[in-house]
Amino acid sequence: MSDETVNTRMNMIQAINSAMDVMMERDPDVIVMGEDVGFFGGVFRATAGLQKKYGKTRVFDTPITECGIIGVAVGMGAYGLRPVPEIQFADYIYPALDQLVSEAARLRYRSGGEFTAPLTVRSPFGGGIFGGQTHSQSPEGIFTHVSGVKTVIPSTPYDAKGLLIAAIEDNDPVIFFEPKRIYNGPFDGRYDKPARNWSAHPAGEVPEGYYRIPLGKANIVREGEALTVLCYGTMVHVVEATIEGLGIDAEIVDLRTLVPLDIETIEASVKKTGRCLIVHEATRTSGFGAELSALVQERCFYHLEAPIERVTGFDTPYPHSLEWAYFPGPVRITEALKKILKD
Amino acid sequence: MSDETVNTRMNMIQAINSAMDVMMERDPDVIVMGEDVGFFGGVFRATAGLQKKYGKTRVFDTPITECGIIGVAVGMGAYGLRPVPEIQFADYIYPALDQLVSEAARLRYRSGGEFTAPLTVRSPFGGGIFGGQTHSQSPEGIFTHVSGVKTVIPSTPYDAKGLLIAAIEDNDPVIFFEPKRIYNGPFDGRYDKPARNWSAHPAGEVPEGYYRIPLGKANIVREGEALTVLCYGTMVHVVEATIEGLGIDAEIVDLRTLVPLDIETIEASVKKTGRCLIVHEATRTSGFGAELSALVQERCFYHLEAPIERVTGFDTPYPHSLEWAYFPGPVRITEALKKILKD
Amino acid sequence: MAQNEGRRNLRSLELHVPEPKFRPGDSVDYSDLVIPPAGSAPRPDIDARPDSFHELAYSLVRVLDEKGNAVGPWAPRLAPDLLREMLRNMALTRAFDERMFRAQRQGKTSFYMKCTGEEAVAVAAAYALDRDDMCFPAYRQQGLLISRGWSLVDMMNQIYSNKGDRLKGKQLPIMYSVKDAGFFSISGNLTTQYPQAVGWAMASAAKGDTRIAATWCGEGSTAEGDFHSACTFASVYRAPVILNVVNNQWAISSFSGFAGAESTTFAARAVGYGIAGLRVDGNDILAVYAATEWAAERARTNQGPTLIEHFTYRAEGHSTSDDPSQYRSADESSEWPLGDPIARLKQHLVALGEWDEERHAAMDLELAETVKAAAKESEKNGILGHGLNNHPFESMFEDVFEEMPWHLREQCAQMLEEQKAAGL
Amino acid sequence: MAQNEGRRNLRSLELHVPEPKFRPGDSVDYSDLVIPPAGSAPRPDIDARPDSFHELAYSLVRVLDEKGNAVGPWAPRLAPDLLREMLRNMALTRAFDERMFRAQRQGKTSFYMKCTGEEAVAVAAAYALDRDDMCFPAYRQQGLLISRGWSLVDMMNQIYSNKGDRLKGKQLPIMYSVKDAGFFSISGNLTTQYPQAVGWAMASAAKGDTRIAATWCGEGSTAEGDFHSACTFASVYRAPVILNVVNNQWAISSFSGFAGAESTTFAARAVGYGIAGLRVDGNDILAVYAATEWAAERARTNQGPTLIEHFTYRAEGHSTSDDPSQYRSADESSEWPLGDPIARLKQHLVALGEWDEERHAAMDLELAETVKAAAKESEKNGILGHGLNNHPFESMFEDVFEEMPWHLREQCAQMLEEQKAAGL
Ligand SMILES: Cc1ncc(C[n+]2csc(CCOP(=O)(O)OP(=O)(O)O)c2C)c(N)n1
Ligand SMILES: Cc1ncc(C[n+]2csc(CCOP(=O)(O)OP(=O)(O)O)c2C)c(N)n1
Ligand SMILES: [Mg+2]
Ligand SMILES: [Mg+2]
Repeated sequence: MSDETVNTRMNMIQAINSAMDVMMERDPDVIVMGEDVGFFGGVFRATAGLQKKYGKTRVFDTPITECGIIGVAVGMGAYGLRPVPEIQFADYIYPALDQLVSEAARLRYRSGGEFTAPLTVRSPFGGGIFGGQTHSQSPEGIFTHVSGVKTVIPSTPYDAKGLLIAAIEDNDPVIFFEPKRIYNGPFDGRYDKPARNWSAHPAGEVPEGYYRIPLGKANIVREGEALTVLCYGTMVHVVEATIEGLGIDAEIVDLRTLVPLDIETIEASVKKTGRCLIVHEATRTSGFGAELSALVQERCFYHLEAPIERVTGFDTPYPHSLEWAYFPGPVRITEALKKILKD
Repeated sequence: MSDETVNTRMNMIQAINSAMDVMMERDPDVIVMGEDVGFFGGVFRATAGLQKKYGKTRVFDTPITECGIIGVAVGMGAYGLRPVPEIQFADYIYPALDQLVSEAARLRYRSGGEFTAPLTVRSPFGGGIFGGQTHSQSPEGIFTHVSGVKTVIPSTPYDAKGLLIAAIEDNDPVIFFEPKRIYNGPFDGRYDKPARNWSAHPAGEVPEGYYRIPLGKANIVREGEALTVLCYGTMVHVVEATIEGLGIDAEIVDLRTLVPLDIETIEASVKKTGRCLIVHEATRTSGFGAELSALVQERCFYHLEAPIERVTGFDTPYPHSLEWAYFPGPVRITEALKKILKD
Repeated sequence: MAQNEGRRNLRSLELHVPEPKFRPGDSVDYSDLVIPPAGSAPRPDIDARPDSFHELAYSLVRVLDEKGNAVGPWAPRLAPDLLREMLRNMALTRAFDERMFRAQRQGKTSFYMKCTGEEAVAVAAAYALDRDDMCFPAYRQQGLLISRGWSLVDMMNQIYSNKGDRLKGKQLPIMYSVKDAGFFSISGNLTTQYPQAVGWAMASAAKGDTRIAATWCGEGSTAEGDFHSACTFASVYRAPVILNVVNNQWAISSFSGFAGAESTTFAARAVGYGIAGLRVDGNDILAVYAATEWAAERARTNQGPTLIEHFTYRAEGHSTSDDPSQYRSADESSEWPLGDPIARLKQHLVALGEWDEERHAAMDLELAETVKAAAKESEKNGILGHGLNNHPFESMFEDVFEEMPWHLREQCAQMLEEQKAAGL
Repeated sequence: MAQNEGRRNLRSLELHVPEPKFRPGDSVDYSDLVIPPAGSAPRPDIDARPDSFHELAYSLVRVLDEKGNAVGPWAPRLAPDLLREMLRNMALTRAFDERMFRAQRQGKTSFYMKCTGEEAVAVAAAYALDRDDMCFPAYRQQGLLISRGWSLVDMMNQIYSNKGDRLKGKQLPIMYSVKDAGFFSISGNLTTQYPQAVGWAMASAAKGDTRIAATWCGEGSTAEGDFHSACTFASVYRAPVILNVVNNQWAISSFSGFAGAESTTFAARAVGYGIAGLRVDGNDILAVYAATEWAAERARTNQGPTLIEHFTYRAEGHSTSDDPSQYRSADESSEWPLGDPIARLKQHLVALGEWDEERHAAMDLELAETVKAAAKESEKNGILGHGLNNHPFESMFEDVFEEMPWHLREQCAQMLEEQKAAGL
C-alpha cells in the first residue's frame, strides 16, 4: 500500500514521528497537541521537528490537563480537524477518561452520526524502564471495554508508522498505545543482556513516505503448528525470543489492533494448533487476555486440546524495584508453554 | 452474624439507608457525602433522613465534581474517617477515575501501608429504567481490572445491607454498585409485566440492626445439576425467573463480590455441573464475564462438556428507545441455555 | 520544629456546611440580595483589557428597569420587530416546555426538562450570535434551537424517540443534536461541552475562520474539572468563545452555595483566569443580548474569551423526575426579585407602545396551537410509550463506528434471532 | 436569524499560542518583570475578608530587600538561631539534592528530582506550620522532610529502593511517604494531592481537631481538574487548608504561559474562588514564612483557605531525565532577578552580624559530609542497581489489600516458582 518506496532505518520513535509528518503534509487538518510536544518535541521526542515544520497553530504545547486535552480535541474534531493529541504517559490518561468514554467514543452514536471525533490519542505505555507505578501501566483493557473507540498497539517501527497513519485517517477515535520499552529496539525480555536497537531488525526498515496498515488486521509473526500465541506490543518480541530459545513450533499472532479484533486469524490459528497462550503485560484480572481467552474458548472449544493459558502482569501496581519479577518475561512464558504442551 | 434480630420489610433503598444508619450510629468516623445526598436525601432517596439524624458535618451535599468528591474522600480517609461517598449515577464515575485508580486503589501500596483509603463508593448502576446512555451503564468491569479496589454488587435488600456494612467496615476502597432496576422490587426481565416489589420476596425481610455479609463470598441462589449460571445484581432475578420458566435444573451463583471473587464456590459448582453460563448487563467485550469465562476455562477445562457462554449487553452505548432489545433478558438467556445444554 | 513541639492551646476547628436561606415552609425574604439599578454598569470598549473591568464580574449588567424602560450604556436599541420576535420565541419555548412536560406525564415519553424562567438566556444568545456560530449547550438551552427556527416537530420526534427522530431513538429525550442549526449534541455528562466548545473555537481560529463558539452550563456544573480545563485553555490560547454560566440558583436540590456562591460570584471565575467576565441579569433579555453581542464582538476581533454569568432562577423542578417542594420554599420562584423574562420584555414593549395585553393573549393562544399542532404531527411518527419498534432493531448497532465491525455484526444478528424467537 | 443571514464581512480569527521570552541561545532580559520593592505589600488582619485584599494576588509579598534587610509589615522577626536553622536546612536540602542527583548519574538509582533554587518554599513552610499539621506535597518539597528533621538515611533508602526502604521498593525514587513527619505519600499523578489535602482539612474541621493541612503543586499542575475541585471544595466548606502553587516558571519544557501566566497571576485563581490569595517572593524565605504563618493562623481560626503563589525559578532540569538547555536560555537561571534563596538569607544573617563567609563555608563542608555519611549508611542497605532482591519477592503482593486475597496468593506462589526456575 506504499506510494513511496524509499526505505530508511528508523527506530519506533522516528517511525511514529514520520507517520505524523507524512499525515500533516498530506492533510492540513491534522494537528498535534499535548504536554511538551511543541518546541521541545515531546519527552520521548516523538514530535521532534514538527512544530518547526508545520508551525505553532498545528503543533503546540498544552496546559497540563488531560481532561482538557481530550475535551478540546473532541471539539476540534467536531469542527472538522483531525487532532492527534498525546497523553505523556498512559498512566495519566485517567483524568481524560470521561472525555474519552462519554464523549469521544459516544459522540457519533448519540448524535446519530452528525458529529464525530476522529481523534488519534497517542500514549506511551508499558513497563520495563524502571518507571515505577506511574510510568509503567498498560491500561488498554479498559478501552477495549468501551464501545466506540478502537485500540491499536504496534510492535515494530514499520507497523507503528503504517498503523498510526491508518489511525489518523480513521474517522473514529483511536487509542494508539506505544510500547515505550521497544521505542529504541526490540526487547527479548532478558533485561540483564545488552539492549538491541532496531537497525538489525527487518521491521526497522521503514518507507519514508505514506503507507498504511489497515486497522483490525493481525500479523502472523511466525507460523507454527504446536500452539498459538496471542500477543501485542513489547510482548511480541519477548514471546518470539522465548519460543526461539525453546525451539517450539509456535504460531505467534501479533494482534496489532485489539478492537476491532482480527478474529478470523485468531480462530483459524487456534483451530489449526489446538492450543493457545495469551500474553500481555497488563494486570491479569479483566485484562484484554480475559476477553481473548473467552473468545477463543467460545469459538474453538471443540478444537482445544489443553486449557488456554494467560501470561500477564500480576494484579498489583507496577513495583519499582521488583520490576523484573513483575514483568511477564521468558521464565513465566516458558512455564506456561510447558503447561500447555504437556499433554 | 446479626446482633439485632428484629426484622422488617425493606426495599433495597431502605436496606441501603439502614446500613448507613447503623454504621453511622456505631462509628462516629463514618460520613456520607455526595451530590444531593444531604437535605434532600439523594435522588433515589438512599440517604433520606441521615442528615437530620447525624448532622450536616457527617452528611452533606457536595459540589458537582466527582473527581473532587473522591479526592476529598481519599483525604478524609487518610485523616482517619470512613467516608461513604455517593456517585449519583455510575455513568458519572469517570471524572473520578483517576482519584479512584491512581489514588484510592494505590495509596496503601505506594505508601507501604502507611496510608489507606477506606472509602465505600456507592453508585446506582445498570439499565432498565429508560435512562438512556448516561443513566444506564454498568462499568463494573473497569474496576475489576484495577488492583487495590474491591467491587461489590448486591442483588437483594438483605444482601445490600449486609454487604454495605461489610464494605464500610472494610479497610480497603470498595466500589459498591447498586442495581437501580431492582431498588423497588425484583425484576424478572419481562418489562411488559407489572412491576413487583420486595415485600413478597424472602430477602425483602431485613434485620433492623447490625449484621454483615462477608465480602468475597458468593451465594448459591439455587442448587442444581444441569449447569452453573454465574451472575450478579439485577441479572440474578432475570436468570432465576427464566430458569424457573424453563424448568431447568440450573445452579445459580450470585457472585455478590466481583473482586475478590469467590472462586471456590464457582469452581466447585462448574466441576459439578460441567457447564457454565455467565450473565451480565454490561457491554460484552472485556466485561467481567470475560474474566469469569477465562477463570472457569482455566480451572475447570477438563470438566467442561460445552463451551462456556456469555449473555451480556451488546457492545453499544445503552440505547434509549431500544432499551429492551439491548437488555440481556429472558430470550437471550434462553437461547444461550439451549445452546449450552444441547449436547 | 523546636518552636512547635508542644501543642499550643488552640481553638477547635469547625466545618462550615452551606445552607440555603429558605427551606420548605419558610417565607421568603430577598432583601439582602444586592441588585444594582438598571443602567448602572459601565460598558467597556470591545478591546478593553479584562483586568480593567473586574467590577463587572461582581455587579449586574441590567438594561430593563422596573418600569420596563431600556436604560444605560448596555441598552441595545433593537427594532420593535426584533423585540417582538424575541418575545415570541421566549413564549414559544415556554409553550413547548408546557406541552412536552405534559406529554411525559401522560406517559408519551420517559423524561423532560423545562427551562421556565430562564428563557431569556438562550433566546437572546440566538439573536446576538451569528447563525453559523457554534453552540455547545447544556440541557436547558432549547430556546436556542427554537429561536434559530428549528422545527418543533423535529425536536419532538427526538423527545418521543419516534420514527422521525434523527437520533434514531438512541438518546434520552431533550438531548438534541442539530448540526444544521449549529447546535452541538447535548451530553448527559455535565460540563463536558465546555472544553469542546473551546476546542471548536481554537480550531476556528487556527483555520482563520470567522465563526466563534459559545457554550452554556449551570452554576452547579461549574464545579466539574472540565470547567477549569476549558477556562484554562480559553485563557492560554485566547480562544474566540463565550463561556456562559446559567446561575439559576439550584442544581437539583443543592443551592448555589454548594458550587461556591457564598464566597463570590460565578462571573468572578473569569477574574481568576484573567479573562473577561460579566455578570448579567439573566431575566432581562436586553441585558443578555447586549452582553452576548459584546462578548461575540470581542471574540471576533481576537480579544479572546468572555465568561458571562446569567443570574436567573429555575422556576420549575429540575426535571420530570424532581419535586422541588421537598427542598426549597414554594415562594422562592414567585418572589424572585428579578421577575420573569417574558413579563419583563412584554412590559418593555408595552411601554414602547409596541405591544398590548390583547396581542399577548392572542400570541399565547396561537403558540399553544402551534405547539399542539406540532405535537400531533410528531405523534404520527409514534411515541416512546408505543413500544420498541419505532426504529429498526439493527439501528442499535449503527453509528457505534463508521463501519460496523464483525463483533457488532454478530451481535446484531444474534439480536435479530432473539427478536424472532420472541415473536417480535 | 433574519438579521444574521448573510455573512458579514469579518476579519479572520487567529489562534494565539504562547511563546516564552527566551529560547536557547537568547540573552536574557528581565527588565519588564514587575518586582515591587520589599516591604511594600500590606499585611491584612487575620480576619480580613478575602475580597478586601485582592491586590495581594497581583503584587508580591517581599521581606528581604536588596541589601538583605528584613523590611515591611510582613517581616516575621525570627530569632537568629532560628534563621540559622532555616539557612542550614536549605543548604542541607541542596547538598542532599546534589548527592542524590550524582547517585542517579552513577547508576545507583533510576531517577531523581532536585528543588534547586526553590528550597525556601518548603523549608519556610516547615517552620511556619505546626509539626503535626499535615502536608500533601508534590515532588519538589523534600525540604519539608529535611526541615522536620526526618532521617536522611531513610529518605535515601527510599531513593535506592533498598532493604531499608519502608516503602519496600514499590515507589519511584523521591515519592516519599512519611506519616510520622506529617508528610503524605507523594503521587506520580499531578495535583491529585490537592483535593486530598482539602479533604483532610475538612475532616479535621469536622472532628473539631486543631490541625490544618497544606498542599503544594507546580504552576503547570494548576491546570489539572483536581486543582479546581480542591479550590471549589475549599471555598464551599471554608476548609482549614493552605494551597501552595510553586510557580517556578517551567513545567518540564513548557513555560508558565501554558498554564495561563500570560493572562494573570496564579494567586489570582484565589480571587476567582473568593478565597484568600497571596503572591509571594518564593526566593525570600522570610516572606514565605510570614505568608504561611498568616495563612495558617487564618485556617486555624476558621477563616478558611488561603492560596499562596510562590514566585520562584526552577534552577535545574525538571528531573534526571531532562535537559533544559534544549528549550530555554542557559542564562535564565543565573539572571533570575529574585536571586537565590540561600544566598539571600545568608546575606540577611550577615547583615545582622549573625553569620559570615567562613561559617557558611564550614557549614557547606559539614553538610556535604553529613550527606555523604548518610549516603554511605544508606548504601549499606543496597542500591537499586545491585539487583532485584533488596526486598523479598513476596513483598510485591503485600499492601495491595489489607489482607491478601486468593488470586494474589496464587500469583505470589507462581512468581516464587518462577524465581526458582530462573535460579534466583
Ligand atoms: C458528570 C455528571 N454528574 C452528575 C450528573 C447528575 N446531574 C444532572 S443535572 C445535575 C445538576 C446540575 O445543576 P446546574 O449545573 O446548576 O444546572 P441546572 O440543572 O440548574 O440547569 C446533576 C447533579 C450528571 N448529569 N453528570
Ligand atoms: C496527571 C499527570 N500528567 C502529566 C504528568 C507528567 N509530568 C510530570 S511533572 C510535569 C510538569 C509539572 O510542572 P509543574 O507543575 O510546573 O511542576 P514543577 O515540575 O515545575 O515543579 C508533567 C507534565 C504527570 N506526572 N501526571
Ligand atoms: Mg443550576
Ligand atoms: Mg513549574
